Amino acid sequence: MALAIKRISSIPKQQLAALSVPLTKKYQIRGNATQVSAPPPQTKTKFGNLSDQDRIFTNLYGRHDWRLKGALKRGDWYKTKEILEKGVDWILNEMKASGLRGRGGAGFPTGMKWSFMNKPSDGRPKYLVVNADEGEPGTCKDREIMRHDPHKLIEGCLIAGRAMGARAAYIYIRGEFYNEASNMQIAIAEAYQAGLIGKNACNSGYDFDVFMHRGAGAYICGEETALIESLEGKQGKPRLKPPFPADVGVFGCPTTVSNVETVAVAPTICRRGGVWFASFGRTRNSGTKLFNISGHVNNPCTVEEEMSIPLKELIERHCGGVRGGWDNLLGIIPGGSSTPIIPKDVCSEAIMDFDGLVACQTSLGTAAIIVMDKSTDVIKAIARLIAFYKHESCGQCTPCREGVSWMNKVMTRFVTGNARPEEIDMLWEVSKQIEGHSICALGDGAAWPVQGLIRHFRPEIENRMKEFKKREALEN
Amino acid sequence: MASTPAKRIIQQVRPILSVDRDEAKRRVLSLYKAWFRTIPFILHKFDIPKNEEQCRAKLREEFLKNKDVTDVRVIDMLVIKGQMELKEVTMQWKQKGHVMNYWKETVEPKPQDFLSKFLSGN
Amino acid sequence: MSKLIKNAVNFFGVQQLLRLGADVKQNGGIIKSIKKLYRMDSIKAGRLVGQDKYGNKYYENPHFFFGRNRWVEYAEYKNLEYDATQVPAEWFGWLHYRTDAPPYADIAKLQTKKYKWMMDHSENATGTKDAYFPYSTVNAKFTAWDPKKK
Amino acid sequence: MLRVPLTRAVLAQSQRAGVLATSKRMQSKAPEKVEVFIDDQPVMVLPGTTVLQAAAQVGIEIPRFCYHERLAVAGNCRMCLVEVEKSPKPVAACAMPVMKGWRIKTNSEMTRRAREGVMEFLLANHPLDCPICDQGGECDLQDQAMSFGSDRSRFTDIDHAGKRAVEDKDIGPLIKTTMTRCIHCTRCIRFASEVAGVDDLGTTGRGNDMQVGTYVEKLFLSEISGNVIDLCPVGALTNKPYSFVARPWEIRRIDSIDVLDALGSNITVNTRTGEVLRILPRENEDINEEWLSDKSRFACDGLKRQRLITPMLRKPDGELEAVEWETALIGVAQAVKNAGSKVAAVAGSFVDAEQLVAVKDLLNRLGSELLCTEQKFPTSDGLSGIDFRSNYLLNSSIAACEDADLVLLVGTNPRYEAPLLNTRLRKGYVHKELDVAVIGPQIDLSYRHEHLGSNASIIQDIVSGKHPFAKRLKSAKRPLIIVGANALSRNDGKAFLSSLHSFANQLKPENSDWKVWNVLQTNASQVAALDIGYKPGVDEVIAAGPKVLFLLGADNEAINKDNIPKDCFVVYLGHHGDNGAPLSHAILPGAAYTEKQATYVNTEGRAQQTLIAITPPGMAREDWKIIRALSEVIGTSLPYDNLDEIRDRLEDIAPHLVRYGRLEENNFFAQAEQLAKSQSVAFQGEIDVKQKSLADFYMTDSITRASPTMAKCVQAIKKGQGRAYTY
Repeated sequence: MALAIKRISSIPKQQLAALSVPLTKKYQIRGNATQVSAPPPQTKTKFGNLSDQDRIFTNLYGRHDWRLKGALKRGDWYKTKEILEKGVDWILNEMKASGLRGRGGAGFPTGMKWSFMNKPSDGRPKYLVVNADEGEPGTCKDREIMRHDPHKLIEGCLIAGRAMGARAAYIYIRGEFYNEASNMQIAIAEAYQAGLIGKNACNSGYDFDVFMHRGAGAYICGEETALIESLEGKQGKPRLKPPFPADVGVFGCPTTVSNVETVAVAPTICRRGGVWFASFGRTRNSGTKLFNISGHVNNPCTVEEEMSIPLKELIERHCGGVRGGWDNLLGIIPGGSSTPIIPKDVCSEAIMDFDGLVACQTSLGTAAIIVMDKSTDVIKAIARLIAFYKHESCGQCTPCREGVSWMNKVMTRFVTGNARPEEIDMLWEVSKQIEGHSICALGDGAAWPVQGLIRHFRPEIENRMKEFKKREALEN
Repeated sequence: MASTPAKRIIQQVRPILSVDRDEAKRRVLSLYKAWFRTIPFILHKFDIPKNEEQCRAKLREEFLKNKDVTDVRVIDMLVIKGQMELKEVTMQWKQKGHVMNYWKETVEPKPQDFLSKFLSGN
Repeated sequence: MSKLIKNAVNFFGVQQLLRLGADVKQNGGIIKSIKKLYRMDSIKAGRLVGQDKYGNKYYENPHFFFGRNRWVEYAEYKNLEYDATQVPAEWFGWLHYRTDAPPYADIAKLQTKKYKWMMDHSENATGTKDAYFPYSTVNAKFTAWDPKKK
Repeated sequence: MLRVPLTRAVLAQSQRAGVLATSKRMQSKAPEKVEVFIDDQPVMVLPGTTVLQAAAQVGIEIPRFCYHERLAVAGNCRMCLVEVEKSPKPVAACAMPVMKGWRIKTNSEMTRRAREGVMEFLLANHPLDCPICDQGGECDLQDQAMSFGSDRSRFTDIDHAGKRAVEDKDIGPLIKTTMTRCIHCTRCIRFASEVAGVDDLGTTGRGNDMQVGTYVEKLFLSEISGNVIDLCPVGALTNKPYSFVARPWEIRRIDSIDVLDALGSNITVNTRTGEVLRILPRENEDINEEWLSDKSRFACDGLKRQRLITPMLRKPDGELEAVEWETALIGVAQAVKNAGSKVAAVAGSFVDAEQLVAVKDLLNRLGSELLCTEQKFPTSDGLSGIDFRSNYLLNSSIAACEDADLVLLVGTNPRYEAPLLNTRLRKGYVHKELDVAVIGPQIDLSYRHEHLGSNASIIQDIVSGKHPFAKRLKSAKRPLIIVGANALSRNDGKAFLSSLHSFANQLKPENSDWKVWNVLQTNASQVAALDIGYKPGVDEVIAAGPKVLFLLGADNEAINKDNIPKDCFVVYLGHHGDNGAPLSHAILPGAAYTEKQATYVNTEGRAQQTLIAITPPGMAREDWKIIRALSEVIGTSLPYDNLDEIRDRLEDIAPHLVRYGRLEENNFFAQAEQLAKSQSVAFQGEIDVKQKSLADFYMTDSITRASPTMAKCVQAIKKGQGRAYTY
């Protein structure tokens, strides 16, 4: 679930400081602070149109057998033992070379994150936790992996687990994903029976267990610390950081929480090499990515594409274009419900990668693209998202608990126009008071859609208020 | 040697009003007479439940309280105070209750020994 | 000449004397006048406007200036124990110039319905044994131990 | 029961480091300090110190709601957000450990905006009912809204959707809830689960519908539940008996000492117009930290009921009749003169040292030595059991109890006999490596402990080394043996004292200053009485058949109408008409502990004094003055007329009695053991404790028996016992 929720706040401060990448002023771009540094010269200029042999998820649409047999046919579990035997450093190097950034939304370099775990043990076991609580509205990539390619994930768990010296992996799967959970469970059982995981996994001499845990259906449990709490059997409420999960995580042991997609691509990267992976997309935004396009397109779909593909091209090529043509487009939410909406003119220029969308004052998030054409009541759409966040706020910390429900009250009135124009500015300030002040990023995720709406659709809100006044005057 | 200057100070002390005892006595007597003559007016002005005899007796009593005073300066001071009181009475700066205070204090004295303090709750 | 006589009359207060005579006459003779003077320091006489059921009599004499031209003579049996609260509410208005019509002629008053819950007028009981004495409804700060209670 | 979740433990350790390092009991090598800058003031702090603590070191207080020094960090109110230079967003000062060289700005534009924003959010759903809220005037939210809030409201939705409303919860007769006012700081929840050890409180629902409550409708009955009232930063949890009684600015506050258990917790008595309205804890790191047991906090309404307010004498027809002091004193003096030297006194549990000394002096002048306390303590052939203070004190001090690593409780239930000692033990159990074993009945101590059995013969086994627990005690670094005073008052109490004390002396703690032998007293007066030279137990008095018997607030039925001689003239000196007063022929009304300046010595031997909060009601007098007045009527005046003089006399007898607040070191363990050893060891029967469950806790003495609030508590528990979910 709430992959996007992790966003910036989940980048541990200490770890951030440890980054060799210097923080530049661009860091402070309003709304979305993902680190950006001056990219090295870009040689490749055209992105997109990924060829079939470069696809990692070859059974994304479930046309083939998802079980072990089919997976083996597609090349999963091929020479896994050898990868494991190449050692921790080799795996980490490949991951670093691939330039893979976390696919859960925050976009933290995966190789770096995994290497934090690779320090001498103090006696506590280490754990890998796979965040399969995919709850961000619009996002539907992890479920496809778990439903149709579960062995990719299990193999990824093994390799990632090896890279960080983990004893076991916990897959925390969203409670509503019934079929996905059952497929996963079958796949885990198959892998155990085949000796691929468990004691002496793949005959590598390495013991590794994979457990699956079904959540009970709360968006907030996609936040990494809330997920850990939930996994421990407590209320799914985010913990304070520090201590970071890498120090004190699940059951008090060092833990890394990674997204399904991040983990699932790891075996392919190791097999085909980090350089191969890095050859896609712009520098620092490399790789292929699952894009989920929903909304007012002719052919909504989940598709694996190269990073840095222009938004327009992505929609035209894979989704048959916007309903009623590109000119009928109103706006797009490019990265799942918690990212700010961008209007049509921005969409035409937008490039689908981390840095490209930050430049548009939005964010890649989980790459869940929600397309809205001109028939959309955009205020109502955002109001609905806020209602969702209001419902899903855990209620632990003040800004999120009180602020989001306040925003919800105001947005509900904006839908009918029963408000004064000053309240738009107030709402903007309220959203700013939430952003960055809460324990986890749910507050930020709730604030950004509102900010996006006000940034780009303010005249529309004001018009509606005028109309409401007129109507009211007529009625009286 | 040390006591001589002190003695000198006592000897050289300045009189307040009277130079000698006779003069002081005269002052006392004239104050007494003044009070004595004022008594009927006091009774008229203050409407106190006393008659002239009682007031005279009280006047006498008040003067006799200090009959043993010999120091001229102290006598003078007492006379001055008596004059002040007289003026307060005649000008009616005092009220009925203040005049009645000559017969009885309104405030009871606080007990001094432990047991009476204990019994009175202090 | 007439002016002189007039001045002389004024000088000797003949008119006042005449009025005194009239007042004494109305009060029923010298003895009664003295008695009245003793009781209320005045022998004013005037037109009897009415009498209430407690025996208080209400007079008016326009010869006096406004504010003094209406008065009450309290009932005889009260002797010197009279006070202003003995005037009942219906006469109070007339006495204080709120209305010119005495109660028996006041249409508004006559039209007011009488209910049985309406209380009779009562004078101020302050200083008497009937005086109102408020009692405390506050609990005592301390409740003492009662050896008889088990 | 899980000890603190590991995450919390790790976090807490780092956060507590700053606090604990100051208490020198924690001897660890000091790590190198790091320098940080608070508003450009440099300060050196230990690594792991939080921003908030670092700021406190330079005297800058950062506003907070959820943070509390003695509870785990929650970090959820976000009021403590401060700007750290080079950080894009503000950090929560209460939870963020400082890093070297950080520049923290507690009053920058960003910090102020963050605070104002949080304040606005908190007030958005907080009712505007300050005028009818009992917290008004001492409300953190009010104060901080004044200091840090915006000067105007823009919550326009008050006209549309309104504010949140939450149903009130019934959590017992002590705590009134107004849950609409709750700001979800979770201090009460953390207190309940960490300090009180009852996981009754928690949150249900999420987001704006989150509620603090008890999950199912049940009472939050802990022996220290009242502390959540102090912890609650708003008026959500308020004092039920005190509700709508007074405003804080009308109240006079007098520092005093609690006497309802033997710990001598520091309290502040709140009075107005000569009435004790409520009692609050006062911080004392050595005794009660900042907590207070429910009995001490809520029993103050017992000080207004069943009071003795006039002297009384028994008429020939057998009825007690109110008389003047003079008559009463003469009546008593007459009886005393007729009795000659056959005069005795029995001290109850609330007697102060001044009175004890005055009575002792009076009786000694009359030629009597018959002075005793109600509660027994093993002695033989005279006073050998109480010759050395170390025999009857909690020698290791209350504060040190939390540092122990193995505690053996014998015949005591500290949870109800001394709740705040129990919180110490629990603190040690949760945060340090403290294990507890109990000899006595099965009891719930609010933390896990080993129950060794209830038969007294187990002690024999341990002492002789047969029991496996003996080995653990011997290998422990900081062992404690805590024996309940009630266990020692048994007939075989001598055996307890001699065997356990000599066993305690055999143990070899890591530090030779560590004191193993501890007695937990239950009466506030006991230690002072023994110090002054009273004999424990009433047997001797009964045997002597006194003609006049003074009961000094002796209400615990050690003296009853069956065991006093028929012709004995009983004089009751005390403040409540309870068990003692009906026996008496004369009653001399004294002052309760809020009404006198008096000395009490707590179970660890620390003398402390109460101050006069209100005057004694009616004709009641301070107790030692009654004795002094009586002595004068009898004809042998005692040589002190005022407090200073009697305190001088106290100092003559035992200097520690006037060294207020100081803890005297106790020594002579070996000699005490020698004296105790001569006694025979013979155990018999089962060990029992008087207060086993919460229902037994509330009404134990004359003040609490007179308190309506305490009676309500007992009723509430009895009512709740029939339900499916009991306590």
